[in-house]
Amino acid sequence: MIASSFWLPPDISEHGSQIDIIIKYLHWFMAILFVAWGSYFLYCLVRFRAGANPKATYGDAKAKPSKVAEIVVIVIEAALLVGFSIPVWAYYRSEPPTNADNPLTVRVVAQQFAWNIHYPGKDGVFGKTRPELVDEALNPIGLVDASEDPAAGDDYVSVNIFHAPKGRDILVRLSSKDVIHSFAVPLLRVKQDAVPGMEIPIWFKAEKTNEEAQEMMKRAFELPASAEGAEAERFIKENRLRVTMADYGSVPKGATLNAEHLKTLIAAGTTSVELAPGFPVNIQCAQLCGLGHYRMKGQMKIYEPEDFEAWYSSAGEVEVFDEDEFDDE
Amino acid sequence: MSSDHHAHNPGFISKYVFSLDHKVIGVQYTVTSLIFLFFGFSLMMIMRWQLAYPGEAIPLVGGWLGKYLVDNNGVLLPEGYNSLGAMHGTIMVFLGVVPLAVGGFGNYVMPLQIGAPDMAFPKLNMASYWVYFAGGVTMLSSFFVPGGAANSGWTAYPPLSNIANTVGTYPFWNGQTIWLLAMVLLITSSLLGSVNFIVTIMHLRVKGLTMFRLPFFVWAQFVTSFLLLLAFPPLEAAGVLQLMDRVFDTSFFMPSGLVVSGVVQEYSGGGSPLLWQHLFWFLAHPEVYVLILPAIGIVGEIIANNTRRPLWGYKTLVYSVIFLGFMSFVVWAHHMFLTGMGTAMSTFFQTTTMIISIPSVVILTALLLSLWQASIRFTVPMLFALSFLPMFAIGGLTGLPLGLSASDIQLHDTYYVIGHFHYVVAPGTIMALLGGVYFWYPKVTGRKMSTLLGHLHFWPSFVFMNTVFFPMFMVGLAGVSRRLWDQTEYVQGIDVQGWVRMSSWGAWGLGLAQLPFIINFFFSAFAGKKVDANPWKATTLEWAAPSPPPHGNFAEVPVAYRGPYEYSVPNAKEDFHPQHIPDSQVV
Amino acid sequence: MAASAEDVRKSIKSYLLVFGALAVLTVITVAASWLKVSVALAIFIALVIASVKGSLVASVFMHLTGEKATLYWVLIISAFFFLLLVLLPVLQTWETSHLIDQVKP
Amino acid sequence: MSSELLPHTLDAHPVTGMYNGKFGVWLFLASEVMLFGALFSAYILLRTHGDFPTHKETLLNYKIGALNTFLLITSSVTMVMAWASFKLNDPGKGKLYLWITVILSCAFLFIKIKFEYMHKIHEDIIPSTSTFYGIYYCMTGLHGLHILGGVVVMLYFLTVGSGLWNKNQQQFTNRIECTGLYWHFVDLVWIFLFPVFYLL
Ligand code: HEA
Ligand code: HEA
Ligand code: CUA
Ligand SMILES: [Cu+2]
Repeated sequence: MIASSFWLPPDISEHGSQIDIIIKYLHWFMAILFVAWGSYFLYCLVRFRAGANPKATYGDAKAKPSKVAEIVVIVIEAALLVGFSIPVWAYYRSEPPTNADNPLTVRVVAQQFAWNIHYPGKDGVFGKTRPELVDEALNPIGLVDASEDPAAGDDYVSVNIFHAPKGRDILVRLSSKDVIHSFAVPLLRVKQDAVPGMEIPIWFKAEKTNEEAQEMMKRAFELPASAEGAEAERFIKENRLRVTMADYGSVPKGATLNAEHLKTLIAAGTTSVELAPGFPVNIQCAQLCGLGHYRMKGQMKIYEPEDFEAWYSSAGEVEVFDEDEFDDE
Repeated sequence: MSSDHHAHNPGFISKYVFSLDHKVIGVQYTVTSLIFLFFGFSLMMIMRWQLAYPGEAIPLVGGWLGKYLVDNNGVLLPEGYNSLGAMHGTIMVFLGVVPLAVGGFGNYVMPLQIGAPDMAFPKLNMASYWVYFAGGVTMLSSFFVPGGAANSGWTAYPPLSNIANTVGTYPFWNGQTIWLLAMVLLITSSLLGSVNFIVTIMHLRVKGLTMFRLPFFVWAQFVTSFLLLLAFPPLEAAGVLQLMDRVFDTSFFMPSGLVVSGVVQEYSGGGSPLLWQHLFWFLAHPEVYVLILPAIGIVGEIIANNTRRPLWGYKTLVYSVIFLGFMSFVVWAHHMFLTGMGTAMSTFFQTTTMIISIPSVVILTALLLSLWQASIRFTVPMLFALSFLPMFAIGGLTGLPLGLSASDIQLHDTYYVIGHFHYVVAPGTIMALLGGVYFWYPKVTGRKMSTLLGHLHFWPSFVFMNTVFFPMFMVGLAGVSRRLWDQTEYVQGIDVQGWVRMSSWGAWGLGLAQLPFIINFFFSAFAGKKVDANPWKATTLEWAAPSPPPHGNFAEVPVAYRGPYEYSVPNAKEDFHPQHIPDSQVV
Repeated sequence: MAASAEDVRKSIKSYLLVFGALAVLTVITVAASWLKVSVALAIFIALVIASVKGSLVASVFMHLTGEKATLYWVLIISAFFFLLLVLLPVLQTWETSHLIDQVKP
Repeated sequence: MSSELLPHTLDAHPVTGMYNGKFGVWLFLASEVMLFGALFSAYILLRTHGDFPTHKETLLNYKIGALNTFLLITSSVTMVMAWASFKLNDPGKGKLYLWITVILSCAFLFIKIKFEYMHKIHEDIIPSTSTFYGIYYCMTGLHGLHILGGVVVMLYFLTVGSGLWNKNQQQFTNRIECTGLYWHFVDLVWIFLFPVFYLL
């Protein structure tokens, strides 16, 4: 992936740059310290090896440089703490978007091993839920019937795919049905444990749509020499989550390469293609939650605001997302 | 005082099996824990195969790992991966490093260094070894019960750990319950040990050995014992609560209304999952300093001895270690920033976390300054001790971005965390402990380990340690979560697959690099070069005893005349002044 | 405490006094729990009485008053960590469960 | 036995003012503070956390609790008296007091089990009934185990271990003192358990 820097994934959120700044400054600071300390260390090893310095000196070495170094460390740590980390956290944890910001409010209910995204529908009110009503296939969050709670009537639940508008505050009420999970979206610099028995709020704002994120992440890939054989198979396997970012004649933009595609491309003399992740903004589960922890994966689909509205007003009942079919969308 | 006990000849059993002699117990601890370390490492070598080549059959051993770990084709199962991971963490920490650092080195070296004939409570000492042993056997037995070993991570977070591993109707006969029982045993063993250590250090020092004349290693053990004494009981309490949850269906950690796999759970509810995390980390943060302090102590001893000059700022070191020990009790929730902390709590815990990094910086600086104007002998133990310094620096420094709650948002539970703590525990602690083995081996056996094999062990280990763990920082920054059976489910995971393979190859290389050590360890016991009582020309009291020390340790009770590291004193006959030799004989 | 026979004889009297005090305080705790006061106050009263009883046991029966500084330090440190262990988890859980109050339903 | 030759087995260390065994017991008690401390922490957290019934809604009988409290504080006095008697070189009286302590603690356990646990279990009130009962059974059970341990140790000194008195009076008295320290601590824990579970 194109590392924006320090191997971090690209940042598409509003607040993410503040987190990245801490990571970057801190790593530079760490690198400088390490190099400075390390050089002193190596110098000592060479200069004071027994061969070069057969007799050690009993007295204490001068303490001043170490005092200075320690004070520098203290000052920089304090600056990062007070100047960056605490304010970011304070903003991120205690200044939720207000009604005036018109945030999109959703509930995210984690379970083994899926993400249920509960939208309140047009009325903006979440219907009630009850554990007894849970049906893994039809009603994963146990939403009550519209006859019991009218607010539930237009609610909409999407499994593993989180539709969201760009440029608008998104307020997530995060909870879990069974064990502890952790809602992590690396590109949005968001991570929060979903603790059963509690609802925890988080909020963020995406500044790029999926397409724009793909633009940021696209990269040229060398095609294998032949469309058959182990190398080609590996190529397809390793790129099964990526799509083409341009029209390559027989292979349209947005396609996932298969053996057939590879054959036509290689026959046409193409040597490299631009690919980007099909779903660039994925939701990972960051807390061990059982044997399916590794595949508890969701995707965000970030639209332009008007596209989001269009989608939202047409949304149906329960949508279950299967990644293997995403290129049909 | 000590020459007259055991007039009769004790039998084999009471001499080597149920021995009351701290030296025998120390050796028992050392050998047992080294075997556990190797075992814990082997689990990880298996896991690293699945990470490097996801979904491919494990070569060599895949066939006989059993149905709880691998499928019919010998491919590691996701739950098998989780079991191995949980057991790796548990075994390395509780059955490997702590027993080696405290039970092994502490037991063997500390009483000698203070000139004591034995530990204050020899029977308690023996009991603590056997309780540890029982805990270890219990822990290992869980691989064979239905459903396999515990698979909820070494942190065993409920509700997962409450519902995991429940197979059939046996309340006790399953991995997680056995894990808890074993933990209760291991904690009890550590408690017995720590009481013994503190009383021994306070009461059994020989004449003249004031607190500020104690070798640095003894101080490290002293502070470590307090950590064990006060931090372990809360986990014992938590373990009992979780046992009740699992066996008696209470719901201390279970909130109301959980739905697992579509089934509404029946229990009274009202519990708190976060309660476990608090009790666990109240132990586990001090615990990580239990892993590092004895190692720092060993490094201090080796460095003083091989630089031929006093440790720089001995008192500063001591105060830093005490402060570190104290502070380690007030930072625990930095492991819980993302469980939903508000601003107040997160500010408190990130501030204490930044404060606790200061004494570490001071300690490392002092050790570094000890090299200045020294006369450095590059012996094998010294190589290990020296490598500890930059490795601990990398591990410690990468703790800082984790300690700031804002940057922890991105890094929490990624491979960055794995990289951080392995740099402290593996290239850090493990290397220091191995250095300690080379350093005190002549005391234990009367023979030196082979230097050639030592070099063959050190250099590849040093290189491979970094090959294994450095790539983890990149993998983590790229956003790959830890504890993933197959990280190539995610496109970021595929992108870093090269780094991941490099780690794996490094791990297997590291495994191979241990062969010279194992050979050296066993062969030198009877084929090594015979040496006198003080082969390193060291100053502390353990070198005043014969090698190996007899029952009761000292032919004649020593008296301490000076501080521990009087090397290269001007106008002296030799470049070292042992603590027990009166001034009249050295100047 | 290396007490002489004389000291021991003297302290027997204090043991009996403390015994009486403990019995009386137990009665008082039970009685106090029937007072019509707020929950917080009731908890406070009960804990104060329990602490008084506890200190009596520790200082007289366990001879804590006759001990030296080392032991005090050990106990002070454990008491401090004990307080942290009791307070911080409660505060944190409380804070976390109220985060959601910041946002409107 | 080599431990007899270790320094400060009998005499107090000048700095700590304690002999080895006593210092060891005190350290052990410090760790016990953290053990029960963690459980008290759990109790408070669970109680402040939500659906946690209080004593008013439960069926714990404070009269039995008070009686048991009384038994325990009495046993504490007899324990310290036992030590004082040994110290004053009166092993007959010492043993008598020790026996009384044992009987009082057995009475405590008997009442606890027969009239509380059994009674509750009969009414189908078991640990899983509610978090309150869970932590009640857990903490009082652990405390009960501590009592049991104390009884076993005392019985040991009254029977098999009593020979030590003839060999080394001081060491025997020291061991009684250590047992006493432990015993008072167990009593002290109960002093807190009683109001917490029965009255609040
Ligand atoms: C021995 C073990 C050990 C040690 C010593 C440390 C030391 C530190 N640790 Fe680490 N930590 C662990 C073991 C350890 N840790 C483990 C096992 C986990 C994960 C558990 C799990 O989740 O499974 C963890 C996780 C962990 C987290 C939680 C991360 C997360 O889950 O999101 C945090 C956060 O604050 C943290 C912080 C720190 C800090 C600030 C230090 C500080 O004490 C470090 C201070 C040291 C320095 C600052 C170095 C200074 C030196 C120099 C500057 C000199 C350079 C010299 C030369 C070049 C010669 N650690
Ligand atoms: C003290 C602690 C410790 C130590 C030393 C190690 C050592 C190692 N660890 Fe471990 N690890 C943990 C504690 C430790 N680990 C913990 C707590 C976790 C988290 C678990 C969880 O998620 O729940 C973890 C997780 C963990 C993971 C992440 C798994 C995941 O998240 O999915 C990985 C991945 O590579 C890993 C690798 C390694 C490797 C390659 C070593 C190597 O460095 C090993 C080096 C070992 C040796 C070199 C052995 C030396 C001994 C001998 C040579 C014996 C000789 C014998 C005789 C002479 C008799 N570890
Ligand atoms: Cu859900 Cu991991
Ligand atoms: Cu920590």
